Amino acid sequence: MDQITKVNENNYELPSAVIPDPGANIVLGGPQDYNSVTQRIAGVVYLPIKKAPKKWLVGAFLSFCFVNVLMLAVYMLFMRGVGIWGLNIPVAWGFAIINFVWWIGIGHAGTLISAVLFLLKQDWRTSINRFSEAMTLFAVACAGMFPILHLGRPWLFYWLLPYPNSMWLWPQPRSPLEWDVFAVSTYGTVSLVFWYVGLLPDLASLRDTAPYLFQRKIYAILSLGWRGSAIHWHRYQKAYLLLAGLSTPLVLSVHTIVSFDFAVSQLPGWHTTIFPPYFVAGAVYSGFAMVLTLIIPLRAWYNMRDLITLRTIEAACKLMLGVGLIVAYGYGTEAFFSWYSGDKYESFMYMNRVTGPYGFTYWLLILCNILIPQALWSQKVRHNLTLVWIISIVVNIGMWLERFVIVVTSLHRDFLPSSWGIYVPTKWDIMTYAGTIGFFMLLIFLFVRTLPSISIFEVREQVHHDLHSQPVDKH
Amino acid sequence: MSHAVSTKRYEGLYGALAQFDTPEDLIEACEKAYSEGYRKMDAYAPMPVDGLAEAIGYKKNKVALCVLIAGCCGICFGLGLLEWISQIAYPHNVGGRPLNSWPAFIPITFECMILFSALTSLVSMLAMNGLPRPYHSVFNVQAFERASVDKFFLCIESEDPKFEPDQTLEFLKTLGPEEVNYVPE
Amino acid sequence: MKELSPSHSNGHMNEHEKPMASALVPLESLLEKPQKKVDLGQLREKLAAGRGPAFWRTLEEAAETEDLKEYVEQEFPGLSGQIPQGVDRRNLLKVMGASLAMAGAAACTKLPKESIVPYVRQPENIIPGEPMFYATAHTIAGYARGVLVESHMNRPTKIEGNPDHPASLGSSTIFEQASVLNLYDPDRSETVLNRGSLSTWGEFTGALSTEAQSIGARKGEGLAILSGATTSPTFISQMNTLLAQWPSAKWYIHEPSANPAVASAAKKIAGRNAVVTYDFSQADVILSLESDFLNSGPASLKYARQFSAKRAIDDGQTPVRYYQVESSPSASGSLADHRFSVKSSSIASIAYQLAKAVGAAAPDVTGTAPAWLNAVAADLSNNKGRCVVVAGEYQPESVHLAAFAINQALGNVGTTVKLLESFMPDAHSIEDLTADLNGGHVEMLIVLGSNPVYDAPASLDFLTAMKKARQTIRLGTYFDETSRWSYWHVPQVHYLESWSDTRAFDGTATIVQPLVEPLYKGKSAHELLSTLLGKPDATPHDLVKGYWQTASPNGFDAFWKTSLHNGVVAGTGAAILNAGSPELSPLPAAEAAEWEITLRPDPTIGDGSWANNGWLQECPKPQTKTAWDNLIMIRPSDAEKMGVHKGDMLKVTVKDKTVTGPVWITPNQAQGSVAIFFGYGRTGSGRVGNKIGYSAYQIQDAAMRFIATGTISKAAGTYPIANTQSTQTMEERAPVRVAEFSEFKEHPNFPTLEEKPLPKSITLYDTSEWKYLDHKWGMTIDLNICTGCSACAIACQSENNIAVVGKDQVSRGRHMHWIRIDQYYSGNGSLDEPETYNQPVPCMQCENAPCEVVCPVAATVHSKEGINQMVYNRCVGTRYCSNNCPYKVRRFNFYLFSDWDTESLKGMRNPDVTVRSRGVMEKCSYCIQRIQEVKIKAEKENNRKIVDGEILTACQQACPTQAITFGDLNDPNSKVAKSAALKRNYNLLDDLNNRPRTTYLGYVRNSNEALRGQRGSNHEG
Amino acid sequence: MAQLFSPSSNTIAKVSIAAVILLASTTLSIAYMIDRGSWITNVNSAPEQPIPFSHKHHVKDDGIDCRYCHTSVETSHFAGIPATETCMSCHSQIWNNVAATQPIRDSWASGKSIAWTRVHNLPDYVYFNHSIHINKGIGCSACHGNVSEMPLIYKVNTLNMNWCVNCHRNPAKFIRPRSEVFNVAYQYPANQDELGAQLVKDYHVQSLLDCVTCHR
Repeated sequence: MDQITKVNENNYELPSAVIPDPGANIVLGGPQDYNSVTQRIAGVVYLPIKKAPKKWLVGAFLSFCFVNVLMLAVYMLFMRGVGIWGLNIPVAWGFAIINFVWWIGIGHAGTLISAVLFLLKQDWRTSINRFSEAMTLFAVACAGMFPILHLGRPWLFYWLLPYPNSMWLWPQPRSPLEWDVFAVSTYGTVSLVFWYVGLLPDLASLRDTAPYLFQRKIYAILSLGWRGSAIHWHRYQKAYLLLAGLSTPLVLSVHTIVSFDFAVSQLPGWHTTIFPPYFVAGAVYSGFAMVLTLIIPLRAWYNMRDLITLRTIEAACKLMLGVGLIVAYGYGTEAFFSWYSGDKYESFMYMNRVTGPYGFTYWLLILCNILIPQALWSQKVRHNLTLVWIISIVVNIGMWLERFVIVVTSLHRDFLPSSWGIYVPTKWDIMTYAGTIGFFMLLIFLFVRTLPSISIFEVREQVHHDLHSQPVDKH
Repeated sequence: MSHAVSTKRYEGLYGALAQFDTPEDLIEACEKAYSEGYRKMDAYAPMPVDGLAEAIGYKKNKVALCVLIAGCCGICFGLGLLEWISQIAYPHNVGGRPLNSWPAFIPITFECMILFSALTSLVSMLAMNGLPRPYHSVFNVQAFERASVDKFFLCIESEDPKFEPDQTLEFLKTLGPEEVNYVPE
Repeated sequence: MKELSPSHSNGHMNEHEKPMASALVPLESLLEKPQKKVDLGQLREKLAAGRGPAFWRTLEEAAETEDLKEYVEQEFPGLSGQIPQGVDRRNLLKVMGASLAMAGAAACTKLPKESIVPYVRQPENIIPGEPMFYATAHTIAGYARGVLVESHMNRPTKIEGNPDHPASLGSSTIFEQASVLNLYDPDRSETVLNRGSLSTWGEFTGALSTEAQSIGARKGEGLAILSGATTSPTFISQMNTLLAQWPSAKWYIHEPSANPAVASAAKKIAGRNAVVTYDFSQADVILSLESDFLNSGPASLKYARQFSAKRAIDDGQTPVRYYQVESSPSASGSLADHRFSVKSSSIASIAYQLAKAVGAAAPDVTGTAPAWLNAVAADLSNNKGRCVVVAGEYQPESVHLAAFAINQALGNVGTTVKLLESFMPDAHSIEDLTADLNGGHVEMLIVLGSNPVYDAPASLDFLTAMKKARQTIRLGTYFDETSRWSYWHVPQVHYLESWSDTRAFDGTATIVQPLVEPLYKGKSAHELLSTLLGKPDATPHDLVKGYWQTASPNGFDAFWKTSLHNGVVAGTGAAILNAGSPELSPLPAAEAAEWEITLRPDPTIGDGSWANNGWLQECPKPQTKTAWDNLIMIRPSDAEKMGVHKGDMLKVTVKDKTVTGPVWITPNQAQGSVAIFFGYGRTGSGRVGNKIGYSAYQIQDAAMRFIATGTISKAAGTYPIANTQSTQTMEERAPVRVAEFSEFKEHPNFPTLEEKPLPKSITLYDTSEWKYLDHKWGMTIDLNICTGCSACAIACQSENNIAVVGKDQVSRGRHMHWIRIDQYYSGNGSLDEPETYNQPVPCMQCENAPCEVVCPVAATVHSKEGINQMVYNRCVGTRYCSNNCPYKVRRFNFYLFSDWDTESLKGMRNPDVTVRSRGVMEKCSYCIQRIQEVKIKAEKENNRKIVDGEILTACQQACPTQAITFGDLNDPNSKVAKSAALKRNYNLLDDLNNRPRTTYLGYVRNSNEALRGQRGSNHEG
Repeated sequence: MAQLFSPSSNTIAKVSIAAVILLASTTLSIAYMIDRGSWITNVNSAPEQPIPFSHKHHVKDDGIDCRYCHTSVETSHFAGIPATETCMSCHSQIWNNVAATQPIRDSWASGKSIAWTRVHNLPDYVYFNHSIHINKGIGCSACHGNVSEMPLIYKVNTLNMNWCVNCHRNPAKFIRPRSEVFNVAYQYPANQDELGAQLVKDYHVQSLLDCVTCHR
């Protein structure tokens, strides 16, 4: 049978008229029924390439260019060594580790939204959980690169894995870096599982609605023959619940362990008990920022304002505001303990952090992470998506700066003044960083084209819920 | 028709399928069918519907148990591995710390626990559901396409001792479906 | 040894190489080539063939044709090292080659096929694979320091001091240590050149003999021989023979960094050639008039040893009190109890006033005496016969005479001051030579070693003069500035390549014996002279042996054997002379110049002859912690006045001549005085030393060589300076702990008074699990006697195959020294004249090593003797260990820093230490290879005890003041155990509870009550 | 039309899952086998040599002691490879005209060394010392096998780190009386356990597992 037989004749295109946002109280703009939501969401995937929004094409192309920049940077790195980066003694960690922590952090919002909010039965989560889980996966993929790239001899990364070798040597399990190996790989795997489990029923829907036969076959294979049997659903929900239950402590543990990379060391500015909670908060903070950064344009491009409503965005804003304050508390504690501990290294470190050669980065981060986001207290701001979008980007920048401050300003002046130094990133540092952003964006762009970026079956539940809770408004 | 040779009473027939418009109708239908004495049947919905499984008499769900066991294995594996590495495989004096620095082994142990449980919850769920199963008789019914979109189905299988093609179909019609079909093998 | 394989260049593929190990290519065989002329025309065509890579290909194809190689050698000195040689591998024993295996992934890597090549005839005295030590001597400016050379299968790899030699006593300076690198320098000149084109020794000797006849006919008329300062008995006797044979020939001596005033003053005192030497073992008070006696000069090692003994305080004795008067901070000065910064030119008048004050006859001087003078005079007078006044190496005759007069007045002559006969021959000066050249009296100029075109005072304009000679013959190690303008250039041997002899400052002679055949077919001055004297085929061995045979005819063989074995010729010491009392002539009225400019040899590059030595270039200068440049030192307040900052360009003008160089703001530099340094601005030194810095010789005036007056002005632009220590304040951390001697007597435990040592109990874990019962290696470093001379750093570099990374990498903070010498300023709040402390920092070998805990692959773990092991082949390079090391003593190979390609350098490497590759961490290992060697030895001698002092770390062995002690802390009688038990012992950053095995002994200053609080005040009015 | 696959696809699906798992595990085990196999370790493969020198003949038939050729094995980390001179001491007299020994005579005449192919090769960051092992009662054959049965020399042990460590962990199992060190045909006695323990005490043999024992 011809593989590109068209099996249904609907020709998909985005709703021509701009669908209005139903406002901050409604999760799902109506009127909707089970079929309409399916068609709306799946329709994005079925959209013929020539009808895809121009912005999508441009974005995808740009991010592809950046992926090539990444390739170049990595090639140079492998050929010549980490010397091409701005590293030195004392500052032996730089962009690579900063980016690693930043990306992992961004990943966290995904898990938080899909798992924690699920356990807390937050209805507004429905419209963005699928998307943010994908974001988590891609962010972890970016993060995962750096620990390997930053090695002096990256081709030996597998020595960090416990496997029987002819040297009879094993990894050293007291090292936080070894903890990272397990934490990050577990996090990646579990996120993937969680994401896939969530996709399963939707893949079945695509299998049964896709316009082309080959599409249907692909989705059929991916959906493993899901047929929505009541008993399957029952086990499915249990499994999903358990995954959510497991992901919640996981997401906390992962960034806790990442913070151990610093907290376990002796270095003033790293050796701090506040790090685990404050890192987790920071992670969620940057994660939500990234979600907003991506969601706001996407829902506009694909005219999905009724599926991802202001309710979701406002909730996200409030959450950001909340964790933002926790982060601020973290900064406060750092400052307090540098004074209260009476430790001369600590207090010097803090003074150096705020007044030293890198002082500006500290004040910039205070501006980005604490001051500017306070605007979100005002509902006007929260409802002005342009502002929200800008703030979300500001927070992303701020959170990157936070990691820069932690890594670089702590390292460059530690215990013995004789060994103090300075760190200046090279163009290769910057290219590698920019490259991973491109890689991340490219994956996102491909994702929205090929998979339902909103969980269809959960929206159906929402429809069902709406049908029974409030009278379907007729006009 | 005689079916002496066949293991099943109705050769080439998987069952009878009724299509409903809302989950509520489906649940009601299931309950009726169950009270009618039908046991070998299954209900299909495009989304989880509370009480549906119970309505067709499904009781216990073993996923949680598997995950619990897996979690315990994870803990044993993680801790076991680390203790073996640092005390038996190649004991090193690492920064003057004792060979059994158990506090340092907690994070990895924890991660192993999570990893094992998570994978198990996926695998056990699929295994119990008998997935992957790309081919299934219900797919033979054209209308069933909408089982993953907006329609709700009840299928009484021919293996059910009480199944009798014409009567069962008649019975289904009494449940107020949108349409009913035989499901060919 | 492995063939040069291009695969070496792609860094990550190759792995730690054991450099040629005991395997030996007698390198000379690498370079054997038929002696034939080269058709340059034909070659030019060949080379014109291509550019870039193509150019290289052309070279390589042609590489087999010797003539091209030689041509290239002369056009691009040292390039030939990179051209694969058609090697004839006679007598070549192959043990190990570079393995291309990826790090210890021996698991997943196939070792490459290697061949193993035995001798044809086994030499008797060599045990394959075992190192041997030979005694010889290294000569600087004519004076020798005895050395022991470690040789692996005929490859000298490491230089140590010779304990039996009076000028070494087992220690060494950076120059002895680094001299082995010069031997293998691929930039050395390899061929005889005639007017820049290839020639041969044969042709040269032929030409020279014919010249010799005409010279002989003229009784030597028009023959000028220029050499560096020398005390070589054989050489001197050869010269005497020559001068006797040709009375009209003239011998000139040019030693750029030697101050003629020293010799002339001594001559005035003794009435004949003499040297003034000191005995600090008798001195309770030392006044140094700008003498860097602990760190420079032929006797520095002996003086340093005596000084450190006198400065000991732990057995209840009162330490020596040491005043330093100087214009620019010196290594010695950093140990002074009182350092007075004064203009170099004002020291003469101070010396005269002091002479008066202690009752010696001296003419009046204008100018007020500095505030401290009387106190110092009093202190000296109270210690008659037990004090010493040392005159500075670069001070004028008047100061040397005055100093001697003071010593006489104080009755020091005979106790702390000894006058010895000098073996320095009489010869004409470079000024005379220039005059004779310009007067057209020189037909033929023979330059033996020295490089006047570069290092003669600019005022002489030597090059113009030299061109007036009909022909110039140059014997030199490099095809350098002088060779370039010479008619003949003959490659000179390195001191490890040929027979010679030399004398120490006290006259003790040493036979210089070769460790290896000349690598580059070099010739020695002896050979050249004997050729001139008509015996072209006399070998240096015959000549030297011949001389000593005549010197001690009876029982010669035994004498020869013992002399070679001991490295000293018995009974050759100089006789003590009686001193007359010369008049002190009145000082010339000091011209009121705005600025004083002092010209000195560079602390690491010396007079410039070391410019091509990467180790010395990269060795941070003790007083500035900068590398790879010579700077212009200026006092902070002066810099403020001038409005210049570190790195700004400064123009220094003496008379009509000018140099421009970067400013370095230097505390303890005297007001109104700037210091500039020789050794840079080379154009003929080789790839390493060329085109760096300025050449101070270009403003040197023959009339005021080392202390000049002139003007300085700010010039445009700034200059990047590679600095290894940017912060020199202690920032409330007290890495160095200091007390006055009086306080020390009250609280011998002053270092741990405020910062109490931590109780061993504070830890989450029970660490009793680790008991270091067998050996427990440890080290102590006595800050009280560390001059910061950096000999330890270079010794370590040589012993441990530490890579040179170059200026760019150093300025990025990536230098590789395993032991660094930190320098801190502190005290009396004065930015201009703070106290200076030196603190060598190797790996602390912490028992609770923070680096180990964070390594994910167990590449750094503890040995059961408590050494913090670093396993290069296991390291994946996370660099976490370095981040977590509070001492920052770990070094990382950010690139492939080790030179894997240059064949000759492989010969130099220590086969017992892995050559690190790219991407791995490295650090001090307490010279584990030496520990293991001795342990194995002891085990083989049925498991005997290891004697204390049997294992010396490289740094410890080199240290002139013996500030570093290493040994077994479990042996209560070991030096290190005792010194670790001292009350003044403390841990660096003890509050982190890392329990370092390397500990420090606090600094104790014995300052003069009368001067307390006004250290270094030089403010005239 | 809703049915996209044939009934067989269910089996295919399940089989393919099994296949993937199987494939992965076999790939790993094959990699492992190659890793430890003789292609990597060169165990039991005798390389081509410039002269077909037979240890079997020289050791077994002629009864020449190891130290006659490997002169420095007791004194140096390096056992020593015989100089041409050593060969000539006999082969100037016997077999002095056969083709097999021609390279020796050439080397002697020309002064060019004979380039043997290395059989027992360690990575360059491994510092092995023959003398101490010999001295502590570790026999030649413990590592090199019974060369008196080897016409052409070959490796009998991998010389991998785990192989070294195996002995360093428990020397008693491999130690022998010093008198037997050069007996390449030595057989460990039945009471090796007691004997070994005794020798370990007598020879003061330590179990050295520190990294710096071999890596510097």
